[in-house]
Amino acid sequence: MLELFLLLAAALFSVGLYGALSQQSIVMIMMGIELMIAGVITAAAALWHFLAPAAADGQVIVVAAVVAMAVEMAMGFAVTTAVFRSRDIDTADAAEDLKG
Amino acid sequence: MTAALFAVLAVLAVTGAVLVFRCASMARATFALLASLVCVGGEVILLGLPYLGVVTVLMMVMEMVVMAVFMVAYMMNPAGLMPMSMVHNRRGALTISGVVFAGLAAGVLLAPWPGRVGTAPQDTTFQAGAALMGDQMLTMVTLGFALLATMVGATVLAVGRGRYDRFGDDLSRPRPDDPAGGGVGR
Amino acid sequence: MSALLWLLAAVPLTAGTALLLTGRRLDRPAPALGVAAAAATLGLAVASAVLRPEASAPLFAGIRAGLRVDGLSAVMTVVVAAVTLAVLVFSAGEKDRLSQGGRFHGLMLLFAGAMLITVTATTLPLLLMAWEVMGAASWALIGFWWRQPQRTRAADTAFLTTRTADLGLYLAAGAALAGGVTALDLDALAGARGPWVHLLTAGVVAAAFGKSAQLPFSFWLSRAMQAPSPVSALLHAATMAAAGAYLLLRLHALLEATAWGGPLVAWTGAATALLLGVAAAAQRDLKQLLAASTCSQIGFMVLAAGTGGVAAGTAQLTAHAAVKAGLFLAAGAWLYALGTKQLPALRGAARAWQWVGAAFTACALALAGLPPLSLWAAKDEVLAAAFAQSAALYATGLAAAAVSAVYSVKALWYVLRETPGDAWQGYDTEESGTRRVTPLMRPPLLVLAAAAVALGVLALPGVFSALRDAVGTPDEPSPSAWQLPLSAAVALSAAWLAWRIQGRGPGPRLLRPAAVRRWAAGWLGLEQAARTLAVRPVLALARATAVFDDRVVDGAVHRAARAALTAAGLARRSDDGGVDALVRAVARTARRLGRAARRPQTGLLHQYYAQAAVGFAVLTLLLLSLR
Amino acid sequence: MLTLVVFLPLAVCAGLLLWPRPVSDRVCTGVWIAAAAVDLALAAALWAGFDPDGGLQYEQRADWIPTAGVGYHVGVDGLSLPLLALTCVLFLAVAVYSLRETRRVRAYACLFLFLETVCLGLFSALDLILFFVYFDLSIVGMYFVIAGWGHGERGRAAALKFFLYTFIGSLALLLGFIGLYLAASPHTFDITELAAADPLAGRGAYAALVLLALGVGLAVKTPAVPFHTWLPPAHTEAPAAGSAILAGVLLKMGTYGFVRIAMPLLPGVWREYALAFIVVGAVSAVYGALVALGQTDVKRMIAYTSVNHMGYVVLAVGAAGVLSGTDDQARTLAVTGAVTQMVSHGLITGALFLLTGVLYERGRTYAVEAYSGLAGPAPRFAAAVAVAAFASLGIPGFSGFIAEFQIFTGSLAAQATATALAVTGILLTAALFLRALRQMFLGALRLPPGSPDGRFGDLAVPETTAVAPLLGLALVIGVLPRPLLDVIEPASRAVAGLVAR
Repeated sequence: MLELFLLLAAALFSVGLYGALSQQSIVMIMMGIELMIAGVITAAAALWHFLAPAAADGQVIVVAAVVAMAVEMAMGFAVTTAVFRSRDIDTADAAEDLKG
Repeated sequence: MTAALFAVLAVLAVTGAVLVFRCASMARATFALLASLVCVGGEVILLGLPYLGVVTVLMMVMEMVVMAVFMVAYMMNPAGLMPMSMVHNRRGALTISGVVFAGLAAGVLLAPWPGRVGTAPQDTTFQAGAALMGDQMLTMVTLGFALLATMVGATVLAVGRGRYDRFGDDLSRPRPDDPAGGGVGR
Repeated sequence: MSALLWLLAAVPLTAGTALLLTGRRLDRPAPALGVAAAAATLGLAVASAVLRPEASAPLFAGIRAGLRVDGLSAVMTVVVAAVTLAVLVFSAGEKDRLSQGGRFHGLMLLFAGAMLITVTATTLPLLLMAWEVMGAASWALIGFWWRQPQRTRAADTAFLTTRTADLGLYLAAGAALAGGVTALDLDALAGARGPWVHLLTAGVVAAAFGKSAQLPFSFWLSRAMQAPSPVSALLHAATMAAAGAYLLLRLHALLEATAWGGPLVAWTGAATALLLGVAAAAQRDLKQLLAASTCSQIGFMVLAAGTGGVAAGTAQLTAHAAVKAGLFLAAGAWLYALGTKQLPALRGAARAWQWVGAAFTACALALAGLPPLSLWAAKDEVLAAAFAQSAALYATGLAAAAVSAVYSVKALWYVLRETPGDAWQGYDTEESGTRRVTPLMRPPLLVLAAAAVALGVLALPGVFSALRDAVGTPDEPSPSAWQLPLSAAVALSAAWLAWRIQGRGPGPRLLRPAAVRRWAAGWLGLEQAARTLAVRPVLALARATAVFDDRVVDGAVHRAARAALTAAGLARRSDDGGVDALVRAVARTARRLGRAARRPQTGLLHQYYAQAAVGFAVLTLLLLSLR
Repeated sequence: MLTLVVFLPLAVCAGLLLWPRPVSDRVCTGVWIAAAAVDLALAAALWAGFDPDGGLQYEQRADWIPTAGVGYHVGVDGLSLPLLALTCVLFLAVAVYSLRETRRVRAYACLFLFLETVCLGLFSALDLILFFVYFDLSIVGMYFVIAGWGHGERGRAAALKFFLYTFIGSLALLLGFIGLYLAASPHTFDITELAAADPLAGRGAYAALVLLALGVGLAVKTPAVPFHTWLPPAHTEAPAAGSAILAGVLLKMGTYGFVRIAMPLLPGVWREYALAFIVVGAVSAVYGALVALGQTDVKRMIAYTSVNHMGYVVLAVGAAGVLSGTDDQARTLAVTGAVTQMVSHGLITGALFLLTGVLYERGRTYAVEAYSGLAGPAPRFAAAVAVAAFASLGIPGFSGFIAEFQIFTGSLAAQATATALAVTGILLTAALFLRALRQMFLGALRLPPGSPDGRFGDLAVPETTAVAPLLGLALVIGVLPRPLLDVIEPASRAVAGLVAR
């Protein structure tokens, strides 16, 4: 059972990664990242459940992951707003000023 | 029964995830994402963490609603329903994520997972709460500060005209250059 | 007592140096001063001969400078002092020709002092010092008229030849020290150990032969005739030339110490006596004739030394000193008067100046070895000593005696004839003759002639045995009854024969084959041999080494310097091209790498994520593989 | 007292240099002569108070660089006192001779005063580094003399060659000193302590290397044959006074080094390689004489005779190291001969070079063929040169004979063939001097075209007063050698003993 949960987490993580890498729009990238963090939550919960249910560490990781997801979403929108307001663009490709 | 439930939720989650990037419009993508994350919440509840599962689901619903408002505000096309696919480097991304998935799967299948140590307490939420308020207090404090910092940061970034626009980058301008007069102290 | 000996040496030396240093200021009184000093020296010599003083002073570490008058030295000092006085009186007579009197008399006195030290020295260093000073004085005197190049060249030849032989004495000194004779005392030299005694003997013999103009070195005496006549009389007849013989007489013990020493010396002496006698007979110049005869007469002394006849040698030396000095002074007088010394031109010179002629005749007859006179007696004693050694030696000696008779008579024949009418053409060929003989010249001639005759008394056994005791070799063989008349007969017949042949034609050739005569006239071709065998190759070698030194050794230094410069250039180029290029290459690659490193920074977010993902994957693989 | 003698000239030099107001030439030379005279007087006082059998006297010792074991240690014994006196005499003679110098007299005087201090310092030094410092300063001083007052462009080239060549030699010397320093158990540069300790006693190869370094360093300065090619150009281009000092004093530093440093400090290895030094000495003697015979330039000829004379010294010093077949007296004789030769060569060749200076001043050329019959117009000059020439070729009555007789007598036992070969050297020297004398002074009068006023003046007063004392001293030593030999013999017996231990 643990392997199945972990496989699920891996699948979610990979799809999220595919999304983040292939999408141009910042929002879609954020959605990809959301999926990756969801994979992490699943893995954490499964590991907590199958390996160390006595301690609460697993849960703390899940809480952390959730907070991370929330922070990521908030900052994502803030950055998109700021970039949109100053550049009137919403795709990651256009904002490539930090080029080497 | 839990295995069947798990299987259903798992499949739903993955298809939701795939759909997010397959649909042409943003709205559909958002809702696909919402579906996927709700399944994840369900999985967590299934694993015996009802509180965390519910928290995940609630947070995801709020996010998706905000994203919907967000898309209406910014997206050029009305209500984001127009077909739009801005994608680049699809093959590269596919290969990388495929490789990552294969790696992770190999890791999961080959790793000699140890047995369970100890049993889950009756009330896992109490366990989590005691932990957060007990020996994990530092994590709780850090997460707290992180959330506070995000709130402040996001607001400053997102706000249209901040102090810096009005009083110059190093706040050195004597009089703020507001387009319209009036306001505090004028 | 020893003060007398130091005084004997010091008087001539100090007087001589004083005269030399004062330069031209004392030219006028110089002859008088010279004669006075010579007289004083003679007095001192006679006193020291009687008192036999001895003196010594520290010279080097463990080596003293000793002087002693023993039997042999007593005779020698008196002879030297006497002849010096006579010659200086004669040169006082020749004052106007010897314009720089100060320099002349100074050098003559200096020479006399050196000779006196030589004959009285008991240690080798002092002997060598005096020996060399004599050589230098002879150089200065031969080249007295230094404006004429041929005289100075002759002086150089004479000096260098004698100096070449003198090297022997340096080596002898070293050999003696190495052989254990640490005090370098002459009498102890025979006691040198092992092989060193041979080197010691060789050195002494070589030096003696060089100074006494024996066979290999005899040509320098012919060149020495460029000197003024008084010099020839004193140096190259009586004293310096005889010094070599004296040394051999003094060191006869050393000669006996080695098997080959005695015979070598004896045979060289005999050979020189014979061959140089022949050379004398072939000369046309009176002084050359006398010089060659000097070599042959000294040959007799060397023969005596070789065969152990020390007393005989001393007798011969004394007699010869008087005879030859007289002859040279006579020749000098005629040269002063007629300005020539060529025998044909001197025809009738004896008749023109009776006193000079008489003295010359007396001495010439003595030289010929006619019975009552001195050389006949001395020569017989030498031949007796030679006979005791080996009959062949006696025969050669007798032949040499005969030859000496021949050349003496030849000279006499020319001089005694009446002066032909056309004689004046031959006059003033070498100098401007003054056509007179100054009164001062006559007394020395007469004294020397008288001595030449008087010393005949040596033939008496009593006198000769007394001489033997004085000299310290009592058991020396004295001439036996048949030897004296035999030598007398030989001398008389040779003289009569020579007179007859000489009398037949204007210039009859005594020696039939022309080639032999030319060879003899040229002093046996020794000088040419020496020049070609020694002088020319050394000069060529010197030039070659000079060029070698400049080109190869100095060249090597310069090539090293140039190589250093090229190496420096090479280093500079390799430094610029090599190391610096390397540094620049490193810089370039760094820049290229920099550019390459910037390429991943595309600004495209998704590529960053891709890179991050790949990075993490690699990282995890790495971690897994490392664990 | 000794330090006063050494540094008095330097003090006067400094005074002369720093004198604010311009000083006329006569005054400069006057001061220089006065300083040299006073120094000579002090040296004479040293000699008077010197006890021949007392070994090292007038010693003064002070720390200089204590950490490196370098001390200011000076002292005088039988070997160095004669050379000290010789240096004072030569510098006084040169000072008097330079009264006729006209070019930049102030710098000239200061340079020579500096050189005098350096030379005196070297002969009194008893510490290797002190010795080395003076050794190098002498090269520097002489470089400026040759370059500054030499004859034109070739002078500077010759000076540079002289400087570089001898400088490389001094580096080799320094290597040797350091080798010695490291070998000594309490590391020290002090000569007396090193002599007592004999640090390199048993160390074959290392000691040989140290000796090689010392040998090369000193051979370059002596100069011995392979390393002598700097000497002729240096001499021909140097001014007369410079040449006199270069030949009279600087060459002695090399030979003095052998007697003071090489022999006492490396006895074992010196005995082992004594034959090499004998061969070098003999070859130098004969080679020097031969090349001198082949010269056409009179100053170069005299320079090569210096090589010849120094060859004798090296021969004697080498012979002193051979123990088999020689006894103590022979070795002492050899060393005494070597030291006497240094003194006599200094006097005689110094005089000869001053006389060639006189010649150059009047004829502007050193070529032998250019002159003839000079005895006519300049009899005193001719007499002086004749006396100097005969003294140089070793005529008894002069110090040359005393030295060479002792050298040959002492060395024959050690190595008969080499000494026999070297003896021919005096014959070659005789030949070359006589030929030069005959060519230049005798015969009909002929002057070189370049002579400034067309006639050949006789010796001037300063020249006579400069040359006469030198030849006089040589004559005195030649006739009465005992006073000098009494001082040298105990010291040379000590050195011979040191070598034989």
